This record gives sequence, structure tokens and C-alpha cells, in this order.
Amino acid sequence: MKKPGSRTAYILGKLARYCIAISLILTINFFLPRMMPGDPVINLLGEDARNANHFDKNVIAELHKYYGLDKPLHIQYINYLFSIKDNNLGYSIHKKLSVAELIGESFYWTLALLLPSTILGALMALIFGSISGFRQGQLGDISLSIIFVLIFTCPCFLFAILTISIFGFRLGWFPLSGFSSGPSSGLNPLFDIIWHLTLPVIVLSLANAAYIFFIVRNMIAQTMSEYFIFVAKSKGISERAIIFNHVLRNVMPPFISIIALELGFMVSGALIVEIVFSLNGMGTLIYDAMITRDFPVIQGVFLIVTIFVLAANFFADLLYGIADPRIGDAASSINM
Amino acid sequence: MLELVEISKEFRTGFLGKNVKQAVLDATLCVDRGEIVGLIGESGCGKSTLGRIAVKLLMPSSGRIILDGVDVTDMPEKRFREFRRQVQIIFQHPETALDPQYTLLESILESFNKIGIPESEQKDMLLDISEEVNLPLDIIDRHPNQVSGGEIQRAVLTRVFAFEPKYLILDEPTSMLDVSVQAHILQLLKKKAKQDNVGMLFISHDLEVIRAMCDRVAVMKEGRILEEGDTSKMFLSPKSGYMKQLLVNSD
Amino acid sequence: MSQGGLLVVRGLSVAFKTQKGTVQAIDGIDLDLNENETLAIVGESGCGKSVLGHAIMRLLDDIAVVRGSVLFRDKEVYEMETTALLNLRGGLISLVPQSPSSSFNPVIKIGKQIEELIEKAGKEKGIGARKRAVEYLSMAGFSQPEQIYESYPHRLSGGMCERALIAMALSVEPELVIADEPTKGLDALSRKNILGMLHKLAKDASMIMITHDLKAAETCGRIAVMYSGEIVEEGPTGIVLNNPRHVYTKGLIDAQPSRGMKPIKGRHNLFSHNALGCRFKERCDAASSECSNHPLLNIVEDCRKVRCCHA
Amino acid sequence: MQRAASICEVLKNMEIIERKWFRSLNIGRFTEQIPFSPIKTIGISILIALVFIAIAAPYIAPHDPEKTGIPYQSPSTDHFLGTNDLGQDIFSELLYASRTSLVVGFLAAIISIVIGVSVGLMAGYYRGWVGELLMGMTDVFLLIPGLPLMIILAAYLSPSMWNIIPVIGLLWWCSTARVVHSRVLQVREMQFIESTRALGYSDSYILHKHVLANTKEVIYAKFSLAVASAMLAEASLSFLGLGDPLNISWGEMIHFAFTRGGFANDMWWWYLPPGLMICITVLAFVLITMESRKESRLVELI
Repeated sequence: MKKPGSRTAYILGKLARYCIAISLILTINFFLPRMMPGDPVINLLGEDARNANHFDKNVIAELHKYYGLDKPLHIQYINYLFSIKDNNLGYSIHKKLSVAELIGESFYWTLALLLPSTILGALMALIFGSISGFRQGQLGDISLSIIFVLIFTCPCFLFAILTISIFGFRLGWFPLSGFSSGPSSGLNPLFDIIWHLTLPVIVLSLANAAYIFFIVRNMIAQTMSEYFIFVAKSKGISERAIIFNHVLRNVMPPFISIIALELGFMVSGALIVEIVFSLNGMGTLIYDAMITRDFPVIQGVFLIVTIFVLAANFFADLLYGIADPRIGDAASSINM
Repeated sequence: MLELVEISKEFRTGFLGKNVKQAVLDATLCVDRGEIVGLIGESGCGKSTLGRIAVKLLMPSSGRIILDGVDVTDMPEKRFREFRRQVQIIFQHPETALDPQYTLLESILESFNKIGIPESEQKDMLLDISEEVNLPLDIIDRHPNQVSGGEIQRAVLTRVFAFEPKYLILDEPTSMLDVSVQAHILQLLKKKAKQDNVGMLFISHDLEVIRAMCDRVAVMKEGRILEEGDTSKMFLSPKSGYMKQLLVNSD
Repeated sequence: MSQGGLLVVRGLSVAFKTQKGTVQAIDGIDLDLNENETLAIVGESGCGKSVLGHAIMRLLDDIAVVRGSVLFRDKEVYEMETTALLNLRGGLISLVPQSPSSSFNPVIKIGKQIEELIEKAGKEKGIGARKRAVEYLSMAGFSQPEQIYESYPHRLSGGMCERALIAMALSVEPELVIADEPTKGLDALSRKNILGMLHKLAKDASMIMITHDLKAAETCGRIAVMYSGEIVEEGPTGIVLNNPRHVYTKGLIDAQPSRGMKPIKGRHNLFSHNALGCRFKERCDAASSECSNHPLLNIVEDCRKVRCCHA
Repeated sequence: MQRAASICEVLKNMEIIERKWFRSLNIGRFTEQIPFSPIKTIGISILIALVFIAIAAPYIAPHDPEKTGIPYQSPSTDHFLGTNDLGQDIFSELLYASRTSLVVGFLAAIISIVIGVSVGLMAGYYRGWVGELLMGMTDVFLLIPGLPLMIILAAYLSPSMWNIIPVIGLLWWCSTARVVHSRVLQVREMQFIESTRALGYSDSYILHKHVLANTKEVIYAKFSLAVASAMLAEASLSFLGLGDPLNISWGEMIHFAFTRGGFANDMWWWYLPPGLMICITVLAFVLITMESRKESRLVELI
């Protein structure tokens, strides 16, 4: 009997990767403003700092001192790590607010867009992908594939612009922008938000379903061609039971980790969709920051988004480790 | 004489090589030219590992490989290449024995080019060897997935015979083939050993094949060579209990 | 009309449509199997022996064109409703599939997969099914059946998977077992164990053993030799192997290492399945002008059939 | 008698060999591979047309895209797609923009493929700690969400095409490395690798001639998808206003249409055509991969 491998080793290995990823992100975030062309003060404070200070050398020198830029790099780095720990992501001169506060407000709105879209997109991909995979080469499969290829080729922002101009502008079914029509409209606030979120969620979930659809379709088709499916058929198990107990059960673990990996794309998509629909989430935040060259905000958003994605992935890896019994065993079998 | 002296091999896997697996332990075996030596054992006993060590596809953890009196164990790969011609190996699975990207002919030519046979002579050489190994020429431009396992093994033999090897390691060359094809190839190998004085190490789990092919037999279990001797003697009066057990079970 | 046998196959043909043309995988097979009888189907790769096994259980893909009839207990398999068919497979007829290491679903415990079959066949439910699965695993020669029950397939070696497969196939007490190459890729030691175990477990059932190994075939009562999609010789194993009447059977026996490894001349290819006349004539030393007529499977002695005009 | 017959057969076969001989020594083998399927042909034709447009832009374009005139015109015979906020001809701009989009897509894809393939090959062929390290690194990069990182890099660098290309290229190699790695591991297990080594060939020969040859299909497909992804990424960056102001791309055209009133004024002829062009180009690249990636291999690809 081959030796079972240790699942702890698998999880520890994964954990190490996440630690490296996080420290990498922190380091990038630290070095970018200091290494990039231009005065680091400007890079740390944004273009507004330049305008406000009118290139006053004394002020800039003071700011250098205030932000500790005159200290050696490693001390700066340690200070930076401590400030991150204290949830201090810098200060936006442009908005006259701390970055942490700014992000704190918009983060929930982004989540409100992201979570339903992720779930909806994953469900759509799973359902349509399964239909397509089980009926490969048939009419349903071909038409589903064509629809999703078209969505796949369409950049997210264009897709959003098109839906807005059709369903918002021309047909007027949905509001054009924002999360709510304001308290004065007299609508039930929850219903109002849902109404505002419908279009963006549909756009985002379809765009992401298009990515995952093909993966699911082919995972299903591949699993169907495995020998153990034939064996299951020979056992006289009904097609329904084969689909649910055998095929989907094999497809689920990789599906979970794909969803998590796609979350990175999801977040990117969400940022863009927010901009088009003028939703006050992190996407709009970063977009405004970009126009005004408000670097602290850009950096803060980047940091938060990345950590969020990493956390989700780690969670998915844990799930995968539980769902797939082969995890951790691969290394212990030697090819003789 | 190809000598394997006190060969041991251990595989390390896992974190910092924590899991040690002893594949071969103190195995000593020699193959003389013109003789076929059988190596029997159940799957996982380390016989394939020993075969790979003999051609230095794997480095032994300890022990020496001596080829015609020259110790080649620690010889750097560059210098060892000239000896590569003399010892060749043939594997078990025909379906992956040749690169699926190339036709049989291209794979065969690859070995001709390695030996440095001028292009003008390659055709004659191909005709010679393909007649010897009975490789039908009309399938030579096909890819490996379009021909049968027996035909692939013949193409592999063509490739290997071009080197005029002095020693041949055969790692279950026919266990995946049908009986009638197996008979063809075994006859061919036997003839080759006697005619061209090639020494062969025949690795197999099939006692009958070993009995029909080999002059001498060694039995391997859990990485050790338990017993070695002339085929007739081994099959009539085995000393080790394991060999007895094998014989009882094969009837 | 009742023929009385457990399994009656008449004129069964299977053709596959490929890009290069149609390949007649099996062609006009007639087969009878009585209760408690063991039949070995012997032949080399590409002769259609596995296809025959699958065709009996109606397990072939849509691309296969099947003609002829398969009667199991006087019921036509190819006219069955879905539910009846599902009861037949893995209930009345059990398949021991070909490649042990890829036959189990990798993410489900071995025991659960056996249990699935037992519950599906309606033999036991819940705890009872579990007990039965463990019992059969221990009958299959596992000293710690509970442990095997709880393991996932990738932790077992090929030989162990094979035994678990046999335990699974027989746990539903089928009336017919079709064992597809049960000894493929096994070494001498395990081969004998597996065969002994298979016969022991299947002692109350009929069995069709599909194999290329004459040694394995010897353990069966009757033997049918296939070549190019046809049965060329059939009869009681002892008699056929000691006194083969068809040239191909002779060739197969003589090609064994213990019998001097005499090769059969020529080679077999898939498209000779469609050839006219005797399909073996190209490779036969005794071939004559008569052989361009397609020979029939004639009864030569009692309970022996040979498809050769010289026999 | 039999000897004569066999010689006869050999002579008959000589002809076949002679023919194959030529083929095996020539590169002609490349062309005789699987004929292109209709889907692939469509993809390639679209691509050729696009490349032609990009090269011949100065000759086809009715106006100089830089020349300003009356702003916000509707489509007319003079200006097929009207004019933008500066009065520049949108149709000409569209033709010129194909250059930027294609160049960015191709170059970024080349960078990502070169890095990805080398990392994947190395990690797959030299297992042990080298492979562990390389794949660990790949995994780390794969985890970092692409667009935010691209945004932050592009924001600090000056907005130029030549900055955007390496930024996209450097962020896209991880998935290629993953795919190539898993394919190489598969190929490595095949016995012909060992037998070629036993013939005395060096590692670099085997890597190049056998491992790479067996991975090339995956690489082609991945390259095509990488171009598509790079173009989409470029479009997204440009849409966010991080594009090169000197070399307008399709994404940037949409950006301007969006920020300078094209969208608010419902001038669909401004933002829709560049959008369609992006779709068509990406579609072409996706169609090309449709066939060469075999069904079973799709899983690893996207």
C-alpha cells in the first residue's frame, strides 16, 4: 500500500506561497513610489502636493523629513510595515481624507457588486458548462458556445457601455448610474439598491461566466471520457446518478480553485464595471485617483484588493485540500 | 563484460528527502558478451531501476559499473557518450517508446545521425537492419500512433541495432505485446545475441519467457538479488524459497 | 422459442465508422452459454474480443452499429427498456473492467463505490451494504478489508485494484460475470492468485473471461478463439488446447515461450476484418483455392466447432 | 524464389522511402500537417485582413488622423464615422489605431510567451528544487490580480506604449508557464525521452528537439490566447486613461469617447466601431486556437 502523504505539508506549502505573495505585494507597494521617476514626496502624496506647495523647496524638505524619506531605506521599510499594521495607508490630499477611510467606505459597495456577481457567474458557468459538456457537439452546446465566445471576446467595459446604452438609455428600464436614487425618491432602499445593481451584476457575472464556461465544459467532457465513467455505466447506474455522483464530484474541486483564481479577474472586471456605471466603489475611487494622480489612493486600493484576492484563494485552497483526496499524496509515489 | 558491482540505489522524496526508498541494495550482476541473463522479480522489486543504472540513466547511490574492464561509474557524461553506443536499453511500453511528433523513419534516422553515418549510406543501412528485424518498410513513414505495438518495438530495435551495441538491456520488451508478436521479437533477440555476440540483460516477470530466452537467471526481491545461476539449474532446483514460490505459482 | 441457455448470442455484428472507412470489429458471432459454465474468449489485440464483451452488455458508444441479437434469459438485450437494462448491468451481468488503476473514481472511497453498486442492485441498504462490501473485500483476499474500504483508489497498487474490482463485480451475486483481461499487466505471482480468487468468488455464476493469455484461458471450461472479428474455433478447453484444429489456434499455442516461441508468419491488421474469403489465408501455410470462399463455423466433433475448410 | 520476391518488394518500397527521405530532411513536413479547419481559416483570414489594414493605414485612410476640423460631426460621406471632439476623422483614427493595438498585443504576448515557456520548460525538465522554486514563483505571481498591478505600474510610469508592453508581458507569463510545465511533465514521463538519452543525446538536444516539439501545439495555442488577452488588457488600461497619448489605440478611442462626451451624447459611431474592432480581433485569435488545442487539453489552456 502506498504511503499516504501529509495534508499538513500541502497546506504549509501553500501558506508559504501566500506569505511570499503578500510580502512581495507589500514590497512592490513600498518601493514603487521611492524608485519610480519623480520626487518620492510627490509619488507618496499625489500631484496635489506639487500644486499646493508650488515647488517650495523648504516645504518639500520638511515633507521629506515628515515622511521619513531622509532615513535609510531599511528603516523606512520597517516604519512602512508598522504603519500598514496600524491600518495607516496614507493620506489623500486631494480628497482631504485618509486612504483607509476612503477605502473603507467604497469597499462594501464593491463587495455588494462582487459577491452576487461571483456567485451568479459561477452558477451560470457551472450550469451552462455542464449542459454544454454533457451534450458536446449537439445544437445546445454549439449555440451556448457561440454566445459565450462572443461575450468572451467583448472587453468588459464595452459590454457594460452597450448594456447601459441599450437598457438604460434607449429602453429606460434601469437607472444609468449610482447605487440608489437617493432617499427622496421614496423607494424601498433595499429594493432600490437591487434595482440599481441589476445591470452591473448581470454584466459582470456574464463576463466572468464566459471565462469559466469553457473550462467547465471541457472538464466535464474530459471526465465523461474517463474509463471510470464507463465502469460506472457498466455497473448499471442511471445517467442522472453518474452525472451527479461521479462527474460533478470530480469536477467540483478544480472548479472551486478556478473560481478563486478567477476572482482576480473578477475584481478587475468589477473595477471597470463600476467606472462605467458610476458606482461609488473602489473602481471609481481608483479611476478618480488616476485622473488626479492621487498616488496614495491608487496604492491603497491595490493593496486592499490584492490582499482580498489572496485571502479568497487561500480559503479555496483549503477547501480543495479537503475535497480532493489525492492532495499531498502525489509526491510519495515513486516511479520504479 | 558488463559488471554491476554492489549497486545500491535509494530514492529520496518529500521535504528535504525525508522519505527514503531503497530500490536496489547491494546488487552484483555481470553480463558477458553473447549471453542472455534473465532478471526476474515481481513489479516494484527494483529490477527496472537496476536496468536503468546499467546504462547510467540513473546514477547508483553506491557501487560500480564496469564496462569491459573500464570503470565508468563516475565518468562525466561527455566522456561516457562513447560508451553509450556499447550499452543500449529497450523499454516496456511501445506506445511511448517513440516521439509521437516524428515518423518511425525520422526516429530511426535520429539514431543514424547520432552515430555519424553519412547520409549516402543511411539508406543501405536502413534496408539491412529493417530486414534483420523484419520491419515492414511500407509503414515507415507513419507516426507511432498509426502502427501497432509490435511494429514500434521493431522500429526501436532498428534504432538500437544501428549502434551495434555490445550489451543490451531489455526491460520487459514484450510484456505488452501479443503472443505471436512476442514470439517474433524474442526469436529475433535470441538470434542477435548468438550471431553478433551481444550480451543481454533480460528483465521480465514472466518466468516462461525467461526460461525460453536466458542462459543464466538472477532472482530479485525487494531490491536484493536472492539467487543467481544457470537457467536449467534454477528452474529445476531453486535454492531460495522465493524462487520456489514463483515456480509453484507459475504452473 | 426458448433455447434454454443463460446467454444466447446470434449473428452479432458491430461496425465502427472511422474516417478511413468502416471497421467491422466483430462479424456474425454466435455464442451460447449455459448456467454455471465458464467460457474463455481468446484472441490477440484488435480481434474484437473486448468489443464482444461490451456488446453483450449493450455498452457500446453511439458510433458503433450493432446488428444481431443477444438474448439473456430469453430476453432480448437490445430491445430492453432503460430500467430493465440498468437492472441487467451490474445486477444480472457484472463486468470486471479492463484497466484496474483507472476503473475507480479517484475522489470516492473504494468501499463507497462498491456500496453504490450493492445498493443500486437492491441487495442491501445502508449498514448492510457496508457489511457486505467489507465481506466481499475480505473474500477477495484482503487481510484488512476495513482499511481498503476506507482508502481512495490512488493508494492501491494495480493488483490490489484488480482484486477490489472483482470483489465489486461479484458483490451483487450476478448470474453472469464478464471478466475483461483480468490478468493484464500482472506478474506471475499475482496472476495465479487473481485467477484463483475470481473462480472462487464466481463459483455460483457463469463467466466469460476475455483474455489474450492462454494460461488464464486454461482455467475455464470452454474456449472460443477469435480472429479478425470471428470465432475461428470453439470447444472444451482441454481438447482444443491439446489438439487444435484451426491453424491460428495452433499458431497461438506454439507461439508461447514454453512451447518454443514459434512465430506466426505475416501480420494482422484491422482492415483484414473486411477481407473476402478466409481471413487467415494470408498467414496460413495450408491455404488453397478453397480458402477464397468464406468458411463457416462447422461442427467437427461433438461440441467442437472450427472455421476452416481444411479442418 | 522467396528471396527474389522479397527483393522485389524492397524495390517497390524504395520509392516510398525515397519520397519520405526528402520529406524528412526538408521542412516540408510542417505544411503537410493537419489541414486547417474552416473555423481556423476564418480566424486566419480576419487576422490577415487586420494586419493589412494596420500596414496600409496611411494609404487607405481618407484623412490625416491628427488633422483637426469641425468637432462632433455625424457620419457623412466625407467622414464615414464622423469626427471627434477635436474634429479629427474617427474612421482614419480607427485604421491607425489598429497599429497600436496589434503591436502591443503581439509584443506583449511574445514577452509573456518567452518567459512563460522558458520557466515552464526549465521547471518541468529539471525537477527537484529548481522546478519547485520556479513553479512556486509562478504560483505567487499567478495569485496577484493582474489589472490592479498593471494599473499601479502604469500609473507611475509615463504613459507610453513602450512601458505598457513590458508591463502586460511581465504579468501574463504565469499561466503560460503553468500550462507548459504540466505538458512537459507529461512528456517527460514518456519513455522515448529516456531512450533518446540512452542514445547519447544531450539534455539541450532533447529539450529542444523532443520536449519542445511535443509542447509546441500548446505553445501556439497559448500564444494566440496571450495576444488576445494582452489586447484586452491594453484596452482596459487605455480605457482607464493609462494609454499612450501619442499612439492612439482602440481602447483609448473608447476612453476619449467616454470622457469627452461621446457616450453622453449617444454618439455610438464613436465608441462602437473601436469596440467592434477589439471584439473581432480577439475573436480571430480565439478562433485560431479553437482547433489546435485538442478537446482534452482545453482545460489547462484558458
